[in-house]
Amino acid sequence: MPEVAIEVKNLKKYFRNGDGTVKAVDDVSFHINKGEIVGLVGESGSGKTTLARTILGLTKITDGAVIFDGVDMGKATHKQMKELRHKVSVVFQDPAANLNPRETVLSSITRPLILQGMSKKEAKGKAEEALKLVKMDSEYLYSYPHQLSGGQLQRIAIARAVAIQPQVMILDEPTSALDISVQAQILNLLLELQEKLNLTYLVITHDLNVIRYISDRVAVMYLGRLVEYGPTEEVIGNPRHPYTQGLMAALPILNPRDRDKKKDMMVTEPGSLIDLPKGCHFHPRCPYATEACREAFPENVQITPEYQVACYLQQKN
Amino acid sequence: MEKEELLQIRNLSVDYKVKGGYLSAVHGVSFEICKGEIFAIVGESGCGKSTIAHSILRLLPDHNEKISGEINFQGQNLNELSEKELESVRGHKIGMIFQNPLESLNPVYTTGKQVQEGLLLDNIPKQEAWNRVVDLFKDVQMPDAERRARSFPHELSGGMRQRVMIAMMLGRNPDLLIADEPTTALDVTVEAQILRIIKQLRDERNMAVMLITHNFGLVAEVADMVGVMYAGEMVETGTVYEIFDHPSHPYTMQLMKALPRITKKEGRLETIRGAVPKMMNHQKGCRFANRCIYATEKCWSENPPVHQLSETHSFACFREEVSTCRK
Amino acid sequence: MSKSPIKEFFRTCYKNKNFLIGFLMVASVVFIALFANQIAPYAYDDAHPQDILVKPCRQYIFGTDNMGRDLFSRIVYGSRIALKVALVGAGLQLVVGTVIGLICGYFGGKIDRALTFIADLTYAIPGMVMALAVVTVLGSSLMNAIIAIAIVNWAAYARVVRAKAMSIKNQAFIETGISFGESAFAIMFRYILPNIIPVLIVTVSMQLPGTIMSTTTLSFLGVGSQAPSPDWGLMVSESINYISRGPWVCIFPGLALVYTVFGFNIMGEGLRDLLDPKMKSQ
Amino acid sequence: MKKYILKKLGLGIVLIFCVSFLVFSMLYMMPGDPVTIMAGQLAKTKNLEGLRHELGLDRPFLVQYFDWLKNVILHQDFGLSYKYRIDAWSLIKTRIPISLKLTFTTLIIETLIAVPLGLYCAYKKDSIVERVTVATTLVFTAVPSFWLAVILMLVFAVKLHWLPLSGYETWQNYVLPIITGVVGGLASTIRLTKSECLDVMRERYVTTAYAKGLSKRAVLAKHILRNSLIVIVVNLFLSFPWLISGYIVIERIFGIPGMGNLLVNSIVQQDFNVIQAIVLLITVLTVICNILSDIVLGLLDPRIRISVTGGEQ
Repeated sequence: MPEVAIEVKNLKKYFRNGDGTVKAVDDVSFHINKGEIVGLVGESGSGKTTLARTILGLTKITDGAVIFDGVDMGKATHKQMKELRHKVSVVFQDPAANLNPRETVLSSITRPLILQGMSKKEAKGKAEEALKLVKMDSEYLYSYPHQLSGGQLQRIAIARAVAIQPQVMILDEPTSALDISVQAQILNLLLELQEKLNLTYLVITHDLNVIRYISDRVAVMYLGRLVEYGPTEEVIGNPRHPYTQGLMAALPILNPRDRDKKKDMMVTEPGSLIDLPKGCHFHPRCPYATEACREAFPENVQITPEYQVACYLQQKN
Repeated sequence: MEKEELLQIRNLSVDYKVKGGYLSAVHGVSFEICKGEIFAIVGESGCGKSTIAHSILRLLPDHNEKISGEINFQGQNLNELSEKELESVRGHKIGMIFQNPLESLNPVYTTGKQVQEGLLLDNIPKQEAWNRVVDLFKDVQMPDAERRARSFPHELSGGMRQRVMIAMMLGRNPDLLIADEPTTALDVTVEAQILRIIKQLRDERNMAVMLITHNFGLVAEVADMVGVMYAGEMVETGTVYEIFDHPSHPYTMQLMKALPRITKKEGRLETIRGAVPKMMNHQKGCRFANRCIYATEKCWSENPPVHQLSETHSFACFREEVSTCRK
Repeated sequence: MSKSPIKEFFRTCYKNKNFLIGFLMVASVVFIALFANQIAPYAYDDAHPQDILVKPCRQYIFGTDNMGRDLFSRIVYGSRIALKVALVGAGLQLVVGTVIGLICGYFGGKIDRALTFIADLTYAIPGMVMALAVVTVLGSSLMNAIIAIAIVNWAAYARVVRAKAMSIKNQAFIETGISFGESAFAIMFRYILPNIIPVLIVTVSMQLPGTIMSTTTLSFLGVGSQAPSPDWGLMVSESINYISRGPWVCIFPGLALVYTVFGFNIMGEGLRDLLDPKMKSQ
Repeated sequence: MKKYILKKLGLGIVLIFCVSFLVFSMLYMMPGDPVTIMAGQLAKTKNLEGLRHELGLDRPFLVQYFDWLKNVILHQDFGLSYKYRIDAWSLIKTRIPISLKLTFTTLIIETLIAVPLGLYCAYKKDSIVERVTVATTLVFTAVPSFWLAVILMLVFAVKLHWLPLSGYETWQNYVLPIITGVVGGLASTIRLTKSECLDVMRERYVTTAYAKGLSKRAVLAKHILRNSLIVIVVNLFLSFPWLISGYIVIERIFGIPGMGNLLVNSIVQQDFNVIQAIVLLITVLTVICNILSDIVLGLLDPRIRISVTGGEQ
């Protein structure tokens, strides 16, 4: 039985918006094992970024629990929270915004270490080490962000995330803003670091090809709900949830020879969190929708302990 | 199938005036687009692909650029036309859609009105133009076309906005549609829808499409012909199969291997070392030399020759033994 | 990469003529204020009863006023008041506006709504009316006039800072900072503030000329500096009573004020071009 | 749209109440004692007490405030002017039209000059006209209106005798004040018009309009002008209170018996009820202008209409 790194239980995150509430994350449950790379996919407005922000403690949990090392983040004391913050680190999408434009690379990397109580000198040593890990020269320690390229900035952001020796790293679209040639460098670097340091990743991206390349398991979100979560090959190659099927049909082919493979593409407009339907959120777009789908959201079906789908179709089988 | 040339670009260069000289955004680019063909120009950010698209209709945002070379379209060199003459080409013969459909639509007019505005240039009655608008909206598979034509841009989703843009540019039956990163701001499922619409319209109207993108997925999906750009130069052109099956320029070759087509269990992606240089227009040599694994002395000092591998496939490099990389 | 700041400064000046001219004009006012004692031939309240309303001549290059005081000396000393207004007034507005703007922008929610309402409140009363009301309560003096203008004007800074802080606060580097445990104070002053300094400089440069003018206007209306202060506004106001006999008494202080404000104006114009390329060419 | 206007109206009314409270409490707390001022220095203490009671100034603060507010709303009764010993409202009443006439004329003249000039400057950027205009506006913004007024008076009234020095009976009396007012507002309106127009020119949808095949003229009229109009018109409404504020000084210099002049006099003489009344009046005017500008904004910009009445985003 693999060890669990993060467990999310019935997590809800609602926002007040004028007259109503927006259920950005609604009743999401899943777990990530230690040493696993989990890809989180979904269209814009699916709540994937909100989920990540909740796990990072950047936004208050409405209901449910995020359990990390046996501690529920929602109920953690100030001290526990401080410790937790050293166990999760994050890299965001935009290389230019990832670092404080007014601080040197050195200061950016050492700041979290100093907050942990490390001395400046010690922190600097750690920063040099971290730069070596991401294959950058230590001369860059004294550069400012505007002097560096997108790829370099992203390496430094990764170095900072790694330097605090986290257990889990959350990577929010880590390569979306990069060119293909640089994207490959960063993806390889991430894989290498993961193996070397035995890290756990939660990778959020809309690029299904990237997910297929790096993740062990894939979680698919649709309008605040987690609809399918399972091993990468299965979810991408043989998706069970109708939404995942539609999403995977849109997966960009990277070889023109694949053009003629038949695909059932979704022709409907994407749904919106503002105007959520009753029952399964996907039913207005779903070709298999039944009366039950319009009534209530389907429970998760555990196909294997590591594979869950929320669809009535799976319950019958 | 007999091909009929529609647009022919010869030796196009675009230089931006900057302090201390001219920045060469596009340099010596030549290619042709035939009727009914989807020609994709693909390249990484800053490679000048968008500049080419904008210079064809002279729509570059700054006015400190210098365009040289020939842009031959239906017997006219667009680069030599006056502003007035060009107005009759824009929208009428060549349409163009952009990356961000929200910014590209005027927020104060309804979408239908903005589409109608172009149609009215052909001196047709207003009501007829409006009926055409609704028809066009149906052509681009806009759900609830009639109502959407009365909506304002911000009331629509990203995909619908891009459909409005396409409808707007199709209204006067252009022979060429330039699509500058048409799906970059959209979700994958919507992207697929938009691509399908573009493809369908091409099939129905035999319209040529010039697709500008950084996304090889799009190229593999819809393109007939591909031009690969690097640092302002078109390093390789060919049919989509030639490019994907037999990439010949070192840049294209390496790029193909950097595409995430595999899973991590199958191996690692290949990467390209270094970064894109900034080019001033007096510099010589191959622009890819600093990152090329095959670079020799010559690559730094001379411009590489163009090799013609087939009628459609050509690339610019000193290396000739391409056969070795044909697996 | 790292040029000396002084060299960088001169390069900047060369690039931007507006800034250069403005800077030189402001520098000249500063110079005059610093060395007023050496430059002015007389004390500002030195009355010469035998030389009342003398036209500009060799002895009194700008002439004298109705009490026989040397106008040139008064204008020279008046530069100190103008600069004090600029420094203290802008400083007060800047500090109050920035702190409130940061708090609003960063925390949002109820604090933001409350403070924004107060800012809206100050916008609902036209500036001069509000300033006059404040001076009525505080009493007439230069310092009170400066405070009154600050009460009117702080919201302008708060608005800019708030908007900027809100746009920055969701940027990745700030979220990252919070995720590894930065305090709210550190986020505001270590992360947000350094990144809005260019905007602050632009705002100061836009607000400063207005601040000098409004404060001087209060003095002109008799609720700012009190006689015998060599405040330029007060001098113009005093000159009205004998304007046909001694027009120079009204002209020269006004010119001094225009010169100073114009200097600040085009220096700000230049700064704006340099620091905020988006606002360029406006 | 209706909801949007109601919301703005509600906010405006709240603002007016807050300002009235603010103004009332501010003057209540100030050091000077109105009764002493009113009765003169020589009055006996006992008489002062009587007078204070008579004026109701010995009651608790909140009672005084609500009483005052009630009288204001129901009877337009702002209390007595301590100085003139007459009803403050009747003192002010005659002055309102004078001030409004001045401000309206100024606003119209200013707009007629500034908006076309600003648009022209944006359209013909780097032309001689643009350069001259930019330089002139820069100088204008550095000239305080009180000094400009005095100089104008010196040149045209004192030296040339073309126009009267002060007074308010004939139209000639208004020429110099209006010139001063126009010059004061001209620079900022020209700049705003120009910069807004330039911003719109850089928008993506302008490129789209060209790509559609529209002529330069059509793009200018239908897209650039139409969209920059939003900010320009809104600014027009917002500059009205600003002008009223500016006229305080100008009225005083030219001896025009408007609200501004009265306000300054009342402050010097610590005539509270009059101050309160004028400040409140000007605030109400300002709030009305703000609401009008919001409504116009909603009419011109569909994004605002919909965002408030609950569409997407």
